[in-house]
Amino acid sequence: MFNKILIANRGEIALRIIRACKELGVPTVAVYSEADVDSLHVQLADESVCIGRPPSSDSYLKIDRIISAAEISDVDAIHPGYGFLAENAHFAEICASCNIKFIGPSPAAIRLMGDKSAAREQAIKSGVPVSPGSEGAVETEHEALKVAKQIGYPVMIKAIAGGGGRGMREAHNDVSLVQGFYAARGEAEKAFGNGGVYIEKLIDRPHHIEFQVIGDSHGRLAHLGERDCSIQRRNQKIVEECPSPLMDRKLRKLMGDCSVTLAQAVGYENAGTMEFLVDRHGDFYFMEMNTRIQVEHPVTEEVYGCDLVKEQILIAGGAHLSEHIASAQPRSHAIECRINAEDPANNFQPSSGTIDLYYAPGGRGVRVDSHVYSKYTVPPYYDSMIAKLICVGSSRGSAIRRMTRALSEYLISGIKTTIPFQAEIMQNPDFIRGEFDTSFVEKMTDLKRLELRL
Amino acid sequence: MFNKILIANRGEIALRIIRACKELGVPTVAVYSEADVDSLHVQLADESVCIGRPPSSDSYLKIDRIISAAEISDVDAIHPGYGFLAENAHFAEICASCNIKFIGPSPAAIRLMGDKSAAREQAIKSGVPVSPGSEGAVETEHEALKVAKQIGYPVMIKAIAGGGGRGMREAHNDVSLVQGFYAARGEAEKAFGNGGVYIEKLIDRPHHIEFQVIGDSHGRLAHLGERDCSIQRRNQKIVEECPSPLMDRKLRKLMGDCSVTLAQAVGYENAGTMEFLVDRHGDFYFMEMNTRIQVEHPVTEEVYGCDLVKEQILIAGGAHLSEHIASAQPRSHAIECRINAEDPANNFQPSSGTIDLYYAPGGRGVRVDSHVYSKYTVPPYYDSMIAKLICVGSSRGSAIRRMTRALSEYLISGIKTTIPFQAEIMQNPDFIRGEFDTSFVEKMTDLKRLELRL
Amino acid sequence: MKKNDLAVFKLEKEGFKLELEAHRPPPAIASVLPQHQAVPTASVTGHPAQTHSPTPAAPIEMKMDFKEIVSPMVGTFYRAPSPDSAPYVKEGQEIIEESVVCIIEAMKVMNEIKAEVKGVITEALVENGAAVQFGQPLFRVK
Amino acid sequence: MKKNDLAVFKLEKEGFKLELEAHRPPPAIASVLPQHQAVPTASVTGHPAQTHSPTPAAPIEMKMDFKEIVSPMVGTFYRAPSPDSAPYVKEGQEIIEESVVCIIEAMKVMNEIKAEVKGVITEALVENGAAVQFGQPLFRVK
Repeated sequence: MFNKILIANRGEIALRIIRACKELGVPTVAVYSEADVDSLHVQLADESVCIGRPPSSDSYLKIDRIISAAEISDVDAIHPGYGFLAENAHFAEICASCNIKFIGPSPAAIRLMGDKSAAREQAIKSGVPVSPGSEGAVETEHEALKVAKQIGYPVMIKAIAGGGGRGMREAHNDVSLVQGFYAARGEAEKAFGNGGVYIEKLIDRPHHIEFQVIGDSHGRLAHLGERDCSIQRRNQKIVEECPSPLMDRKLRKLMGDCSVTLAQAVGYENAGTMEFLVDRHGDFYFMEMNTRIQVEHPVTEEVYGCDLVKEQILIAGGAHLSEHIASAQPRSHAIECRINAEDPANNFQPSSGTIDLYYAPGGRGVRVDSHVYSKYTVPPYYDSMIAKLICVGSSRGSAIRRMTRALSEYLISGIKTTIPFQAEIMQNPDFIRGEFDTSFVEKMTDLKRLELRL
Repeated sequence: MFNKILIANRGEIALRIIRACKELGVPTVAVYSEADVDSLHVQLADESVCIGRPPSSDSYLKIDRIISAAEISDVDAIHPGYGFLAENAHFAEICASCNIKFIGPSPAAIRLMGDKSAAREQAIKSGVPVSPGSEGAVETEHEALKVAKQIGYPVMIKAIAGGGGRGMREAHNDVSLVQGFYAARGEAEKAFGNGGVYIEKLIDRPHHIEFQVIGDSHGRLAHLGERDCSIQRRNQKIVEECPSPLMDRKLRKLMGDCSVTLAQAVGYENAGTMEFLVDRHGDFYFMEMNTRIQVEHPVTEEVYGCDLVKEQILIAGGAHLSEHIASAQPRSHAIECRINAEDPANNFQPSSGTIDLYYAPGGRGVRVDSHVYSKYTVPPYYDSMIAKLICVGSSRGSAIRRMTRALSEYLISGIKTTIPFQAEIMQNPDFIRGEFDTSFVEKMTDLKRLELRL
Repeated sequence: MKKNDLAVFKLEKEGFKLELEAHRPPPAIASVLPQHQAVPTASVTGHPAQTHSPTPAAPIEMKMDFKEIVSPMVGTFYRAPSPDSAPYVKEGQEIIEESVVCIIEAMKVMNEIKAEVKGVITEALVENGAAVQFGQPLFRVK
Repeated sequence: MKKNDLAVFKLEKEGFKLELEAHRPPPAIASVLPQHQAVPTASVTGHPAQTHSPTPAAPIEMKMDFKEIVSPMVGTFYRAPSPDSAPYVKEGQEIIEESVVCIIEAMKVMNEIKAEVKGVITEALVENGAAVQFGQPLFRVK
């Protein structure tokens, strides 16, 4: 095992990793920007190193500073969390060249699966269904029109280097295709420094379903079922659950086998996620792979009774995949709400500032992963997520009722949060019946706007 | 099901019951003393009624006021929690006569099992082993000496109406027997209004192990394994766990069957607990039954994957015992620490006052049941317990490591708590090895005192 | 100190008007409650079991220029011995400590409540037939 | 405001001496930490990766009657270009903005650090060979 681990991240995931390390008995080093000096990850780590000014480009994205911090604090491993440098193959390579274990997949696997069109080709090669679309990048307007004609409207234009919903456009006809082509390219260029886009068939009202895979360095690889992340607002997940109400044992096995096959084909090690769209007929299409731990990993942990972050660390240290993970079965239902510092009454504008009073819900079946506390100041520089609330129940209904109860207890005053919005989702009859798709949030807000107007 | 439930209690258990009711969709009525006006149970219940001045004898023990509160708020059931009126057969009878369902066993069962010597006789009749001792109450010093001679020293003198460690004395010879006899009588008279005592053989360095039973009104009764509550300070439990490190499957079956047989013999309905002493040879002796939900019920809930308080309410409403409870198996390890507002550095003196900053631990496998928050004032009138921290792991070792981690994160400033003491227990090599008995805490503190002196 | 915190919490909440009348203790529902929850409101009449602050005794009363007769129990408040009788006391009436001012029914028992103070009734604070809790003000006396 | 909270938290802790020197920003480890935990102490020298507050910029500096040269990177601090060379700067030495005052080694690269301020070196704050983090004061300048 490792002697000391540096956590190249902030917020709740930094805390999550520190907790796993503490339970494994491994000392930790936190890195932080000047804006995060009061953050819990700094306070709970054994050591901490300031690496720069508040903007993440001056701190959490500064590879040289993070490596220097690792060197002066003499760590032998780095956990990248999610976001920031987690899917940066170059960073993983530098870690390796400095003899520091990057807790995650190999640089080659990150690079291959991080290129969406290469990942898609790999899926086709492995016999995993993908939605009809362009073969690789679409370079010109003319080519885009040709592809769209071939696969038929509606289509989706997507950034090759994309993620987090940026660099994506829907097109329902030639006019919106041309517009979307240029818009997506521009956005992708700005966001990822790579303007390449590809085109895919748009699946009508699908579920966004992802499979958790995890593999060790000895060639053993398993999946831990699916998460349903269809409840999204502008392509940002806000409620996730496990298992998916759409899923049955047969489909789970089929999709799980596909996920394992594809991961094995690229020699995948450590935790990763295969994202699919699934339509109402149970037809599924591979979308992309995330080569890191996901924000929503806790729902899988609760339902499959495992600790994915500890497993990541153990596997990176050379351990064999835990037997209980290789044979885990879903045994309850879990829902996660991402509590964001945003004002749902005001178009979800970010709401940074100081939290006056913080009271987190507790009791049976309630888990809170958060880095905030009473009097904590939410800095304006980073992601707006301030907490994850996870509720577990013996059935989906009981998990929803527990989430409703927990949200009703959750007090965060001084800033606005998405809690009221998520409380509303928990009471939505379609959500309760499990009848939803990726357009759910849009429909719900449209309906509300309509009601207000009447 | 019930239309509205009144919770005749305060603190964390009142909150626990409100949470269960919310998840079942049943409105709640809180009752409170003037000292508890800011308490979370008052704030989270749908309605609340002030029933008297701070001392519990003027409020939470006032049967007439609680019944009046139930009548004016039109509830059809009362949950008594633990302590206060939870094991008061008279209260249960009055509830029945007012057509309010008492969520617990029948008055007859409370009365029978609440009389320790009657419960003991019942156990003998049902073929459940009891430790050698007096047949019923010991009325005179002379009789006490005779019984002690018969069963042999050391012996324990215990209040018939006892509980919570009051009215108990050890005796190792005739002199300490006579002293203890009068001391126990006096204490019992003062604490319970009943000076009756009985004498039992003192089991040398036993584990305190209790079995959770639960039965419905249709005659179905099951047990949910054991809890090990050997870590006690002056007969007050401070750390509990499930399963017990002493237990194997065979002994669990044997003791579980005894528990179910005894409960069935008295027609027991709802949740209850059979307390045993178990020596190192696996010989066990029935001690007493608690006819209510226990403080430490969460460790059973976590390990057996159930919700005992919801089950209590459903059963009281006439439901059949849930199938998943009847067939539940232990599938993890859970430890609970009772966080008390006491100063461990100062002989565990109660430490009431205002909490400045409250930060509860979170993350995977951590459950917090507490009614306090930043700026909450702990009133001096009641029990000093302010929170229960429950940690779950796949093994005993992982639960201990998680508890260590969670205790290290737990911040309660402004008052003293038992957290440092429990953190020390988690690091004690004997505790970690599972080698302890009811004398553990005494030995640990003696050793510490010795070390300080050297 | 505790009361200050209460006030601070209350300011957090939207849609909640904190009407701190100078002569009346603040409503009891304290307020670690999230803003998006239905905010319970204290109403003296109306729905029975809504919460009221029991008069938080000395500190408040000392500031008052009047006295209050508070309920010594939980139950149903009646101003008269029977539906067609006259009320025990009316506004403007002089009372002494022993004057019976109302009945509170608790567990089917009619309890005559004595004034315990001397003066003139200036206001009845509870409607006939309403539920009252321990410590709830019933009459104002000058 | 934030700094006030920090100070309040610190007072909660036992065995922790809050040495707020007027001329030095407070140590960074804030302090929602439980009292029973080992309290991390900030030490300028000694163990490499102990935390120091990065100079919290303007508000503090404005009150100072001196200037500081702070580290623009994370790495190992050297006062001289090689083990047997003389240090770049000594106490009492005059410097201008372009004066090289030390080297910080980061990722095997030796980075010459310039003063960026003008004045006289009054104190070196970091031992030769010690680890420094971003924003850590290296020299005091008058």
